[in-house]
Amino acid sequence: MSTVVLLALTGLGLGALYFLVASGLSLIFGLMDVLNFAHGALLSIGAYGTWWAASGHLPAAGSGGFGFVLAVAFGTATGALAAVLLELALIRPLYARPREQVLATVGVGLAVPALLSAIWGADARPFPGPRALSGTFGLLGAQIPVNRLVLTGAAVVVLAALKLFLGGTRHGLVVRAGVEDRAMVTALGIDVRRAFTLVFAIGGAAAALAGALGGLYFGSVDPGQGTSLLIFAFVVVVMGGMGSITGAALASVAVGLVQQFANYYTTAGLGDLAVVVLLAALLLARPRGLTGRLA
Amino acid sequence: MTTTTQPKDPVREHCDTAAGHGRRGRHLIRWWPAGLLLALLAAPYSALPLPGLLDGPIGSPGSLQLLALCLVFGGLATGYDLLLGRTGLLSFGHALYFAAGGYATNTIMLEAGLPFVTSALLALLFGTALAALLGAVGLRVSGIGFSMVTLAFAQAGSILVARDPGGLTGGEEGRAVPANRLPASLVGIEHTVNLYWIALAYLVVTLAAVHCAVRSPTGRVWEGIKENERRVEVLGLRPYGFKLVAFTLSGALAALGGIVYLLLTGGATPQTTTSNFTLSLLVMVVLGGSGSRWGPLVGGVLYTWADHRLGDLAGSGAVAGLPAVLRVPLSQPLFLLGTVFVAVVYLLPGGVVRLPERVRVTWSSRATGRTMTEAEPAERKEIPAS
Amino acid sequence: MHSTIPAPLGADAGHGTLPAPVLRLQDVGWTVGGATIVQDVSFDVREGEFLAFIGPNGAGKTSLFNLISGLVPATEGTIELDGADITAESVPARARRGLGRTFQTSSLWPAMTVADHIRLAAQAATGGSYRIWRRAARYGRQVDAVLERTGLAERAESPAASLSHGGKRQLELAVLLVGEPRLMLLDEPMAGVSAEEVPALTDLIRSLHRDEGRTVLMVEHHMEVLLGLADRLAVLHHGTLLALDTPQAVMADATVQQAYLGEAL
Amino acid sequence: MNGSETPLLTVRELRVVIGGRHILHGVDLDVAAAGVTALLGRNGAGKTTTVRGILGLVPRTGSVLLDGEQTIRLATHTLVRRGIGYAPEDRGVFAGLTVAENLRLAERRGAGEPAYGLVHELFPELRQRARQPAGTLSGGQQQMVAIGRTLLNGNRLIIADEPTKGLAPKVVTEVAQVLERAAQAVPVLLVEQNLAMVRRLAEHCVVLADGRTSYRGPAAQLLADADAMRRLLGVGRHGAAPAGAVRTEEGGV
Amino acid sequence: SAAGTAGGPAADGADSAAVKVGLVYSRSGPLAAYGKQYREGFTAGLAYATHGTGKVGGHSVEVTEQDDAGDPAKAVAEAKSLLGKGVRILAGTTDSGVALQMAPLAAQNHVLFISGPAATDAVTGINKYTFRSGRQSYQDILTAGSLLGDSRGKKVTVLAQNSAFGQANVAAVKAVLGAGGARVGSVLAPPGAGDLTPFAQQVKAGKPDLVFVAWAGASAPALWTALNQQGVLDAAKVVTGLAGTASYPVFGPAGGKVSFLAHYFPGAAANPVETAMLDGITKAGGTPDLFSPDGFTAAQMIVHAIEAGSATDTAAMAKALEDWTFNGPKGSERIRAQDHALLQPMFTAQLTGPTAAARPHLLTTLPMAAVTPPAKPMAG
Ligand SMILES: Nc1ncnc2c1ncn2[C@@H]1O[C@H](COP(=O)(O)OP(=O)(O)OP(=O)(O)O)[C@@H](O)[C@H]1O
Ligand SMILES: Nc1ncnc2c1ncn2[C@@H]1O[C@H](COP(=O)(O)OP(=O)(O)OP(=O)(O)O)[C@@H](O)[C@H]1O
Ligand SMILES: [Mg+2]
Ligand SMILES: [Mg+2]
Repeated sequence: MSTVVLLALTGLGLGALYFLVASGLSLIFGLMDVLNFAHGALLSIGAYGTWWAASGHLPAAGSGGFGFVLAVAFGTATGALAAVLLELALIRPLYARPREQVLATVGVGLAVPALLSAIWGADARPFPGPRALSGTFGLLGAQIPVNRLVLTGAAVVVLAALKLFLGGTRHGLVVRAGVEDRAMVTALGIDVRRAFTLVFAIGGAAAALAGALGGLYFGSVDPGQGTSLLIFAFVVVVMGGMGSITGAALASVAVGLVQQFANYYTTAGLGDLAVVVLLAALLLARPRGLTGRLA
Repeated sequence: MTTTTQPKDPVREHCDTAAGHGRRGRHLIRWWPAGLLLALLAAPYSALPLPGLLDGPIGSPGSLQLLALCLVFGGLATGYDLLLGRTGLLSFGHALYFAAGGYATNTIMLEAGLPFVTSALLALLFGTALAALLGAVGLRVSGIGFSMVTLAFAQAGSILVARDPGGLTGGEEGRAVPANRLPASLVGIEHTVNLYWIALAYLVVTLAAVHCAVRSPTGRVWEGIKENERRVEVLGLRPYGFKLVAFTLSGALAALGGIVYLLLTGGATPQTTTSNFTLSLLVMVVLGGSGSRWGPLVGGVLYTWADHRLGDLAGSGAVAGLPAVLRVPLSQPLFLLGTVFVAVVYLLPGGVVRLPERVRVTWSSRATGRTMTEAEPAERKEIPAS
Repeated sequence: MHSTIPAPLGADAGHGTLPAPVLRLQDVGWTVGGATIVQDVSFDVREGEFLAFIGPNGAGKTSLFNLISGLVPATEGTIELDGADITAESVPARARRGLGRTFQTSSLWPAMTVADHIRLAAQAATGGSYRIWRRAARYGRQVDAVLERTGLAERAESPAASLSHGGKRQLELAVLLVGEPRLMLLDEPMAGVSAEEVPALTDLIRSLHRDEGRTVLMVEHHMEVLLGLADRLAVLHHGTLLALDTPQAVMADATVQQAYLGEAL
Repeated sequence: MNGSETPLLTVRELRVVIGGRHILHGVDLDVAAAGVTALLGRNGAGKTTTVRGILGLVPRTGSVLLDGEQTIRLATHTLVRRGIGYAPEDRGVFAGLTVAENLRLAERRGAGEPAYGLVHELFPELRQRARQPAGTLSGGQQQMVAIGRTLLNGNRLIIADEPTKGLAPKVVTEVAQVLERAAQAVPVLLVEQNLAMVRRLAEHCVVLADGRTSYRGPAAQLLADADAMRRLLGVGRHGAAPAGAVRTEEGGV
Repeated sequence: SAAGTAGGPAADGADSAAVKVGLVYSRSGPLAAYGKQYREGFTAGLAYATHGTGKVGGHSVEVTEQDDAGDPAKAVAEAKSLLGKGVRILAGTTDSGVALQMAPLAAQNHVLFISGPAATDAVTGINKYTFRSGRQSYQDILTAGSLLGDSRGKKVTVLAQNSAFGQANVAAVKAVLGAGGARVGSVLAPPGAGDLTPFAQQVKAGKPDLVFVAWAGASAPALWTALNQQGVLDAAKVVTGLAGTASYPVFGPAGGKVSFLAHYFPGAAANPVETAMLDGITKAGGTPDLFSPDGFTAAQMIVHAIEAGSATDTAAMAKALEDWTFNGPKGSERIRAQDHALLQPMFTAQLTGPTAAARPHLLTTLPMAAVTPPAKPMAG
């Protein structure tokens, strides 16, 4: 019993991490049709930004309490800024060439981790975090790490915020229309470029936040962390129905749970295999993903 | 209608539209592939040093090894572009078929004790069958769905290889080729030239196969599928079969490439199974120019060369002497590669093979005074998505 | 049950013996997302007949063509081609039976040249081949003939994306012609064609029907054109068949007047 | 309505080159400050390109004055915000967005209350189908969306590129009425193939041929001149032309 | 070329008689940190063994470095390039996968290959041209066994990743401790597992006396957090290998509760050779670390092979190295003739001090005879 509780709750925590990682990717992909391979790089930038601030380089930021919140905010802002730069410098000039956009992000995805490891080394760095989050709490005989709860909470907040952005503001509309036909949107008197940059900034902020919280989750940061999470983000986004935020959330939870249970109960630890098999099976059965949005 | 059967061919069109060239110039341009082939055939006998480009004279084992790798990846990228540039299928799992060729050959040699040639034939069969089977399943979905199913299959393959089932694959350490199963003429660096011949042969086979296929009736249907699949159906053709042919052919060429690569590197290693490997193929294709005849080849060669030589540049004295702001990033080959790639994507749309044409257009427009002439080929320029 | 052997091309379109229907729809309906778009549509089309469809925007004309060509599956009723039930058949299978169509919004291969469009269509007409080692045929004469006929010869080597709207309409028709389909579905071929070119295009379509004996179904809002071409006129309204009769009879119908034609400009 | 009033839009020497191909070689046209100005020409004459050039949707050179202000350097969205409604030839509806979203996108801040009343009165279908994805609309319904968008804001100029294409005769009549009504308040630049429409609506007209202006003047005058009509537009009394001869030789500039 | 065994006069065309040595190691890539340690150790070792002259018996030693970025294909290409330039001795290889591809290459081309930090047991006895300058997994296990004391009847759980490295460790523990009467079980986690808490819980549920953790890679901090949180560290004796200095803080609060087996850490051996190594590295601006001895020893072996063997004849070099006993930075070491295993002392240690500034503290030194892996027949 306690094992099942532990697996379920940690699976949920893992799902929350996957959702955080996928949310920004899903936003950018869903609205702008850009499969952003630099997303992993943005994750890493957020993680390193937070780590840098929390390990005493930023005045008032630190590893505990408010200082940590400040550090996370700093990391997130760094990620958003990086995303804006990426959009302005690389994505915007390539709007007429969508495939090249994707490829440019591939290049950035290669270069940024290399740059990080050039500056801070390839080794994992311990990630400072508040003491209060490093413990566990007991539930039905299982010892659940506290930070899983934090992640789940953050995931819910991000989900709500993104839904609000998409549903409640005009930007979502502008961007969706802009992807279909940019020229026509400008012909309606709308500066579509600003909306695109904003979406990228939000996507980058979401990625960076995920990177920061991922650092908390793993207890360390390393240059390759973001990239290795990227593949799960892809899986989740596609399973969720390509760009549907709710779908991504559902898929994250499913992937987190399946992976956790499969890892534990199959002798060979078939978790990763189970996830990719699940992806293939789902796509073959329902090509449009869980929520059936446009493929 | 008067000139070629293949209006998309940059080289031919180049000839047709280059107004200033005389007949003789045109002939020379048409024959450059043959000239290049001759040069490649002669390369091992050359002691010419190419400082900076190669580490040592062309005919030295190290240079031949690097050249052979370049040729293999040139061929591999050409085969991959059959999917990407010719049929519009974005596969994220091409590494699987490449690795299948290498791993199967090696495992058959090691476990069944068969000689190399037999093992290679069996492995080629295996790789082709695998591509046909997984392609048949994966092609039931389209668009990003297809990309992700191929990714899933390749990922599963990669995980299996890393698990080392029954000690067959050697897990993350891989397994070296049993030298005693190889013909003696392929063992030892004094025979590197033979590996070079094999790589060259592979490249020629791939180019021939791809070009032949693209000019075949099937190739024409591929082009239609790439641009508007629904419309092809309305003509009465089932895209599925045609896509499967492309996928299988491309997979078979990859498996063949995997076998050659096994010989070159002397072992089957898990690096070849990763999604990063497929991604690097993608990079090669785009670098050179997707959907063109020579682009993927050029991209494959350039990428491989840069991948090997940038490490030397990064470790070179020139970099060590720089101030830290420059030295730290430049000491990372991957950083250099990523940056160069972004620059190419950004500055050279259509890849490196378009460079001469672009230079010519700029030049001629300058020569004729700001505006372009009517003779410029309007057709293949940026065509707005309709 | 039915003979699946297609009748020979250009079979007698005269009025002597009544040939079997080429196309037969029985109670065909299409419901999507809870809305019924097409309902209870039944009619026969005889070999060599020219049947025109009119009806208000959104009446379901294009949807009906989609149902016949298989782009959307009928949720109700049966569709027969040459006596064979094709309701469940795929798009390509129907096309191979000699059913060709054009699209209301041009659907082409933007980067392919005009000539390549025609070559591809010609190749499709001969059936698919997987022989990747063969050189693709150039179909020189056939391609030239079709280009001439549709007035695209000058632009043969231009990519479709660079054609003007009218050019795209012509190309759309050209692609259809190469396939020599026995049953042609034309969805508003005149839309956006300049006044100058309408007569020529009308002549082309007439010759396909009169001289080559092809069976044609056509949607068009251009009434003058239709009146000169159609043997029968079908009126669709809210997805149902409101009338199906000779043009004169239909035009005289008060409901049609009111629902579709309105007062003349 | 005074014909000698200064035009609202003055286009001079508009040239467009796309991918090295000259498409417009210098188009001159004026849009009067009131009423409908028709832009005519055969297929491929460059009408659509002219309109897109005016709006800055294709790279162009020359001069475009809106109310005396040079706009050739303005970005499309800035120009449009000065009060232009545009219904493009291919309708330009956003297929993935619903009808309501398509209209909402056209709302412009600072242009007053959007005139949904007018739009829904003209096209009641758009109200009924508000939640339907625009991509699933019939061709005619999409055209309604496109026209509806231009009427939503209090524009100073409406540009409609073949707005009646693909519409049922009854709706064509209705659209003509709509434009007629709109033209009482706002000048309209109308690209049209349907000469009946032109006859009914247009006061002025401009004819293009091969990327150049070949006629400018009162519409009635052109329509009355059978010879000019055949010369400029190739319409009039055709013989029973053979099917192959789609392009006639006559009618050059 | 004329290359005598005995050193002629130093002026005798020192360059023409130079011995070319190729270092192929990870200058970039995931193992770059290890590569750096090795390289610094090697430089110090070469200076030590040649008494600062860079010459052995009149031959100057000419070292060429190449970066393999952790990719076997690159390593092979670089190695071929080096061999083509007349390199007679290859050394380096941080990565086990690379070492296993390099060894056959050395055999095929009859050159000496001295594998570096790559820990895989498979390199031992792979062929008669291949030696190793570092320790192998089996020696780690034997050291861990020493921490258990008398293992009879005790329950031992191996916690490892389900990879070749992990499985090899499980097999080795079974062989070593199982022979001593321990009941050995294992918990294998998939290398890509995102959350390790369940595995920690699974280990705990088995109620072992000793837990041997064989873990490599970036997920180590997460693993130690999980083990600590689930109370494994308090319930059993946990043993693992001590990695480089950068990893000390990674254990976090768990650090003090773990017993470490150590290949090496600076200051562990406290002998003159080690001191020379530490001084050499520090003076050159480097930082001594886990794999410094691997590089240092490699240099010692190369110099010995040239000195006592030959500058050109690989067979003579190998012959000279076989059964050579010498004082290395870790203490007294011996190259076993049978399978070229490098017998060497091993250490056990504990981390002390606050998390951020944790330092290893030596517990015991196990002489090479106490941690001798079983001899293998030479394969080729
Ligand atoms: N996938 C769909 N989902 C919902 N409604 C649809 C869908 N496809 C078509 N419709 C609706 O079905 C009706 C019929 O559309 P159709 O395109 O067949 O009309 P049409 O008769 O061709 O009109 P037009 O003359 O304007 O082209 C329209 O009201 C359209 O909005
Ligand atoms: N993007 C483009 N690239 C190349 N050529 C183009 C492009 N767009 C238009 N053209 C060419 O420019 C010419 C004018 O086209 P345009 O669409 O302006 O004509 P139009 O008068 O609107 O014709 P229609 O009545 O058919 O709509 C045509 O010959 C067309 O082929
Ligand atoms: Mg329609
Ligand atoms: Mg037009």
